[in-house]
Amino acid sequence: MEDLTLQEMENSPHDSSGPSQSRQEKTTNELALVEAALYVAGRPLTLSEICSVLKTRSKNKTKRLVKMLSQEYASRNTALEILELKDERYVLQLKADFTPHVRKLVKRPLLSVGPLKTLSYIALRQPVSQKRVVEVRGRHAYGHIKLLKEMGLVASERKGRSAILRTTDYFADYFGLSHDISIMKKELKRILERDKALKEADEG
Amino acid sequence: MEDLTLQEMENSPHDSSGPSQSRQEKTTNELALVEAALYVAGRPLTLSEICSVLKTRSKNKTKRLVKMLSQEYASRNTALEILELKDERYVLQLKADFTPHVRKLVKRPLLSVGPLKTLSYIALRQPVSQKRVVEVRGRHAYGHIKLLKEMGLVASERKGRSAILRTTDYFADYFGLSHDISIMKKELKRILERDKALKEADEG
Amino acid sequence: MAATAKKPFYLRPPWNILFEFHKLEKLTPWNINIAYLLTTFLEEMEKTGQIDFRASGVALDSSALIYLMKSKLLLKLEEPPPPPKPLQDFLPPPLFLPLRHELTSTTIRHLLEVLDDVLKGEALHRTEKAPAEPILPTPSEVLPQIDYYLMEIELQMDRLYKSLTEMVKGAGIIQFSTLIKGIARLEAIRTFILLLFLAQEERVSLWQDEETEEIYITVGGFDTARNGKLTP
Repeated sequence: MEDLTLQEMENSPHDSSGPSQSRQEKTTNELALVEAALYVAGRPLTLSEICSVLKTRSKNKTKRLVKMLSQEYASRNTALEILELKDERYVLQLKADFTPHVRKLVKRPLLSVGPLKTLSYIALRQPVSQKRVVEVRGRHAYGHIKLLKEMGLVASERKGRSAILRTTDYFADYFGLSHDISIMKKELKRILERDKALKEADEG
Repeated sequence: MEDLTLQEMENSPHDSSGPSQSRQEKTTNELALVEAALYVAGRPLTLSEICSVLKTRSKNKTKRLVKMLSQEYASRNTALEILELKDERYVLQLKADFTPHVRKLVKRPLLSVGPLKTLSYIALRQPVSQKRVVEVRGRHAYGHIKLLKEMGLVASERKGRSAILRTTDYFADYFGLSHDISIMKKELKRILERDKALKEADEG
Repeated sequence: MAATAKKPFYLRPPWNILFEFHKLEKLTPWNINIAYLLTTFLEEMEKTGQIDFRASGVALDSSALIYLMKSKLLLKLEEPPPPPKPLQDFLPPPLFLPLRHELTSTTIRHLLEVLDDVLKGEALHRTEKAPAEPILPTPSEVLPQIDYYLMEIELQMDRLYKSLTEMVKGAGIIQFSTLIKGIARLEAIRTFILLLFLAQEERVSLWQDEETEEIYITVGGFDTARNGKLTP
């Protein structure tokens, strides 16, 4: 229904057959909006997030646009690709083959050391109370937690009088970890132990 | 030598003088490498930086490739643009028109409107005393100035008992503006007018 | 003179302020000492023997109203003073920085490298206990000097109910004045409160004669008024 209305809207109100030029222009603009969203987010976006940028409620329409854009990217043979992840999430990213060639240009860390420490603690101990994080990390952790929440890496939920912290799907996506917290924690511990063993072997 | 080969390829794809298919493939790959470099850097890259990614010493070749890519972007009517800044530097960024629509998706701690207004005031009135900025923008401007200095967008120098503020070269580079303050101010006015018009169009 | 003498004490100053709302509006709430008014009101009531629960209710309601007026005033006073007017100058619109995607260099390895450090810090603190239920302070901390009588209200209610059952045997009904005959004023008030609790649980029914102001008590859901016996 909504699609229909939208299509009607796209057509000139004066002409029922519709000047295809303006329709095409509108689609071009919508594709560019999807591209803009994926580009600046730099992370997988859900269909609803893209819908909100397009100011539409039609998930079908949005899905169609993302697929069109994704095909366009594929046909251009560019360094970038638009992938569909599970749960109808989409990401614009550099094709893996190109990473080694341009890695040296990447200089900015995601976070400075302080907030990164706080993040790593939350990741390993989640779900963990804010109070506990502050106990272990010190009072400056309040600022870190605020930043981590603003960046969408950590989410908090109130439980009685305390806030319980956990990492977000964005965090998992960024580090390539499982969205399932118990699996994620196991993955983290495994890497941690392997690193430790490697380090000891190196030192021994 | 290398430049010549490339030109031949571009001008006469059907020319039987060489295996044009593989040459074209090479160019496509090189264009993708430039794109990859600009995409991951998120900042203006110098010609030499792009050269190093392409593993070539020929600045002319690199320049031509960047220009080709930039034209391709322009012709595609995308949300992204590749701009040439001063001193042969190039940047890939979102076209300003799209900013208002996708700002909310950016997870990096961006400057909020308050500090951006203070930045805008400093940029247009520079060199300007900190006292004056606080008088005009209110006491919260102290925090803004601290933040802008931390981000390297604004620098201050002491002059007697007051601090004089001005924007940095990094600021000029970020926006692709002239380092000459009087020229920069004219350019800024143009940008601000365009932003204003865009905002009005968006709200209207 | 004679008319004034008949008026209940609380319609005289200073207590009249609690019963004449139109006067309240003309006064500054800060000038009203609620604690003083209520204490003297109760003292006076005890002294004159004019125990009137409706008057007490109105007095309580008015005190709450005055308290509310004071709080509102307090909130008004707490509003920050308007900020000094900024200097007039052309204020350009915010300068939005161009949005550029930038790959960040932090990897999972970095995350785990710093974790080692953090875990050392954690060892200094004992492990987090399972989120325990908040420990509530004992009632004596929260409610100083609470009447032991009130703590045992259920017990008292049962006691009163038992004696009422005894008293209404035969007649099925008893007057409040009979019930409190010969007992101290405070005890009378407590008995009345217990009756209200019992009535709420529908263990007794209460009915007041509008003319004599006598309160009639029946035990159980037996509604005398509806049976026509005491219909006014």
